[in-house]
Parts: sequence; structure tokens; C-alpha cells
Amino acid sequence: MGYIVELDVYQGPFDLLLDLVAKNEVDLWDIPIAAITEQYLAYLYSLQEKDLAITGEFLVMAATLIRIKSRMLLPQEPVEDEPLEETEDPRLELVQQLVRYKFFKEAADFLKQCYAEAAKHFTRGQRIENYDLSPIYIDPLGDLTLDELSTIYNELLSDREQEPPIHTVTSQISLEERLALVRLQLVGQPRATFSELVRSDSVTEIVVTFLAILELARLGEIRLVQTQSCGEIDIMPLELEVEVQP
Amino acid sequence: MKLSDARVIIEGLIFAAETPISAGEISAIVELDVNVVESLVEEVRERYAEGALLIRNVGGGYQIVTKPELAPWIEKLGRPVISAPLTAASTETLAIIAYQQPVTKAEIEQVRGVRSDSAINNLLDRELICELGRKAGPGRPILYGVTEKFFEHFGLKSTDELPLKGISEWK
Amino acid sequence: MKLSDARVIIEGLIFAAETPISAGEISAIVELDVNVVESLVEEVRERYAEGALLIRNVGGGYQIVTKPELAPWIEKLGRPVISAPLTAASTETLAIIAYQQPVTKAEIEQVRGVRSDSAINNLLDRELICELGRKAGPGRPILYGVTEKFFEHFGLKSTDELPLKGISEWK
Repeated sequence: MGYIVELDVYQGPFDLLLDLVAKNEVDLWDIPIAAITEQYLAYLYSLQEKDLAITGEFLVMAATLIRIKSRMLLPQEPVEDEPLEETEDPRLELVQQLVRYKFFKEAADFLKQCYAEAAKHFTRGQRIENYDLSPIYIDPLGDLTLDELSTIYNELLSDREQEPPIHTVTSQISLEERLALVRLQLVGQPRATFSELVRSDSVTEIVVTFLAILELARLGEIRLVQTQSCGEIDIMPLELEVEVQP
Repeated sequence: MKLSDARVIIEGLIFAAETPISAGEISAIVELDVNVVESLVEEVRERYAEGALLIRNVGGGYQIVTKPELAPWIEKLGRPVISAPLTAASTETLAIIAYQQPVTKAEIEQVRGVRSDSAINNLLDRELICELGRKAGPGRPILYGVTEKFFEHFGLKSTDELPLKGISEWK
Repeated sequence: MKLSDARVIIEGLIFAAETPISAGEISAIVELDVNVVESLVEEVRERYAEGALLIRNVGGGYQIVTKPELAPWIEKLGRPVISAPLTAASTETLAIIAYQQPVTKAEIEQVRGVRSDSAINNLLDRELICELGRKAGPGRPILYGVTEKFFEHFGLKSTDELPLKGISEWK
């Protein structure tokens, strides 16, 4: 695959042209266009002979070179209303592009040197750890006043008073009591089922017991497993489980 | 190689190593006796006396870190600064904690009627509340209370000084 | 705060910062004038004369690194090379972006005379360039510019350090 290397020699048509200008030791601002075009085309033919694909950009440039060459060979016809001196050199646009490209090619060399120099400097190898990176709150309380704080607290308490407590309205069983009872029922049990915990058929009893186990699960005291929808709910006290499987 | 050159190389190696580097590893690179390496590390350590850095021994290796007393400054490097006001949820939660401390998350949630995890976390981040320990009983839930920063803001000495307007009626 | 304390804090901040830290950022943390910060950094720099470390200016920030003459020793640590050297195509493209930013792909391709998609993607992957927004006009093409990492990677203070010789000939 040695040919690939040869293709990689040039970054594009500008690069190839600059190289030809350098090899011929001619002035970039006064390129002998006929000779350079010939060499440019010869290079493309050599690539073709090696059966290498030539990208479109190289072909477009070949066409451009041939066009410039032909324009330079034609006798300068004086354009009406325009003095001869001001007719543009057909090479001008190409030369400007080449000068600009050459500048950036040199800048790229400069960057390459910078990179080599910077690579000799090593940054700190280890990350700084164990620093608290939580946000800093400026003025964390804002303009909250003590009065507002106590008003908010009072409102919370009175809201609680006014709201009909769900767990005492429909039955004598409060959620808190049921919660305590479920905890008692589970003492010493490696596992239990929901139906074992329910002590009567009353809907309230079922609902409150259900709420109680949900609350215990939320508090992380038990784990609930239901293998099928509407099936039995298995209840596993978590602390026990930890002891069983250390 | 002069020993002073070796000292500088060793300092550079400790700085650039990605994990703490041992005297043995350094010795293999600079081709000096482990004892010599150790005494050169001591020299670097002495030279660090006046600056910000420190050579620390961790897990059998050397590591360059900043001196511990600089921690409060260095933390300012990475910590985002936030000036957003308290949300209604956080203010409610703060009020409950101030009046009822020490109080558990479950107790706060009972008063508010909604989950309060994010409000509690926000108040912890703002350093307005802190953990006071754990309540005896199932689950040993964390107990929360307000911080010095909270008292300072309101110019209070303790929660006894919180206004009681109307509160005794409910207590 | 005494200035000698401030000097030590500044040294610690530059050491600990994950990316180059500017005099302005330091000034905000230590609450000292930028000029004072700059002169204190110079003091730290002088103190580093004899050791393995040096403070370099990159991308408008300070960064502590090892001195270049230690490179042959530190390479023996076998730290993975942060990035493989850039290809000629990528370096050319990067040079154009550094000088001409904000610049579109079409403008880059006009200078290079060849398609530059893969070079641009490579530079984006390496976080050496970033999108700066979109140019007004047809197609609203993406505008590219260099990143802080570019300056760090090439050890440059700012784009002002890029050579200008010959630029007048085509500008």
C-alpha cells in the first residue's frame, strides 16, 4: 500500500502547486503557468498510471490551470473604455489563493512546533479528591422573616386540623395504630403474606392494612413481592432478611 | 547525575505520576538507591515547608497535594454558587424542623402531607438544617434540626425564641 | 489576609484547578485586585525557579506543569499520551480556525482547496474546536472557533501569540 503514502504527500491541489513552485524555484507572484501546468498534469497522469483515484479537487484545478494558460497565450485584446494596463492578470486569483494557503500551511507548522514543545510539560497526574463540591448558597434564607416562618408553620398545623384525617373517618382503625400492629405481627416472622395480616373481611381493615404495608415498604422496613397481578402479596421484613443472608 | 538534579526529577515524577508513586518505583526510574530516594523526598518536603504543597504518603506511595489548611479556598474552585431563594416546599419543611426539632422525615411528611426528600436535601445543601442523630425504634430514622447558620440569620439563641403566636393552641 | 498567605492560597488554587485558572478567577476567590494576584503569581514563579515545577500561561489562565527538561524522565512513568499528534489535514484546518474564527466549513474549504469534514470532526472529537453558533444568511452554516483546550494543548496564551508574518500579503 505504498501508493497511499504518495497520495498523502499532498493535502490538496494548492499543496501540490506550492511544491511545484518551490521545486522550480520560481516567484509565486510570477508563476510560469505553462511549465507548472505541464508538471501538474504529469503528476496526475503518474497517479493514474498507478491506478490511484484522483479526487475531484485535483481535476478542477487542472481545468483551472489549463484555462489560465490558454488565456495567457491569447493576445490581449484591448477592452473598450478600459486601458490595457488595468486588465487583470489571469493568474491573480489563483496566486492569491496560493499565498493564503501557504500562510496557513506555515501556521500549521508553527502549531506543530508548539505541540511538540507543550508535550514536554506534564500536568498534575492525580485528581484532587475529597473536596466538598456541593453548591455554595449565597444568602440561603433570602428575605424570609421569622414572622413568615411562624405563619407558615401555623398554616400547616391548621391545615392538618381542618383536613378530615382519612384514617379515622371511616373506621375506628387509624393508620398509625395499624402500622404499629403490623410491626408487631411481623416480629420474629421471616416472611408473611398480606392475607395473614388482615384480621377481618371489612373493606376498611383491608384498605388500612394495605396502606400500612405500603408505608412500611416506603420506610424501608419491609420488602413487598407480588408475583402476579391480584395475587398474594409476600411481605419480608428487611432487617430479618439481612440477618439471614449476611 | 548530581543529587540536586535527582531531587528535581523525583519531585517531577511525584507530581506527574497518575497514582501515588513508591520510593521503589522512583528508584527504578532514576537508578538510585531506595534510601537515597527517600532522603531526597525528605529534602523536597523541607523545601515545600513555605508553599502551598505537601508530599503525602498514601498506600505506600508519595503524592503531592495542597496543604489541608487551604481546603476552604480550594473548595471554592469547584463549587457552583447559587443565590436562588427558598422554594415554598423548602420553607414549609424548614418551619416544621425549626418548631419540632429533633424531627424525622416521616414526621415532616406527616405534617406536610407530601414527600419531602428534595426539600430536606436542599436545606442540607444550604446548611440551614443538619442531622442530629438517629431516633430509637424501627428503621432508626435520621433526626433533623436547624443549624447555627439558621439562628445567626434570625439573630436567635435557640428555638425557644421562635415566635409562638397561636402555636400553643395546637401543641 | 496577609499577602504571604494570599501567595500560598494562590499557589494552591493554581495547583488544584482542573483547567488553567485566570487571574480574574483567582481574584474573585481571594478577593484581591487582579494586579495584586498577578504580582503574587510572579512571586510563586520565582520560588519555583529551583524545583521541578513551573507556572505557565495558557489560554488566559495559569497552570502548574513540570519543566520541559524533565520530560525524558517523566515519560518513563508511561503516562498515556493524551492525544496522538494531529494529521497534517487537521493541523491545517486548526490553523485556519485559530486565525479566522468564527469561521464556517465552506470558508475553511475555500482556503484549503479540499473538503474538510473529517478534519473538522476530528478536531471536534478532540475538543480543540467547538461550534460558536450559526452565521446569518443562506443555510445558516455553523461557525467554528478554538477552545480553551486548544490553548492548553499547544501551550499558547492567546491567539495573539500566533505568528503574523506574511499575513498582509493576502489580507
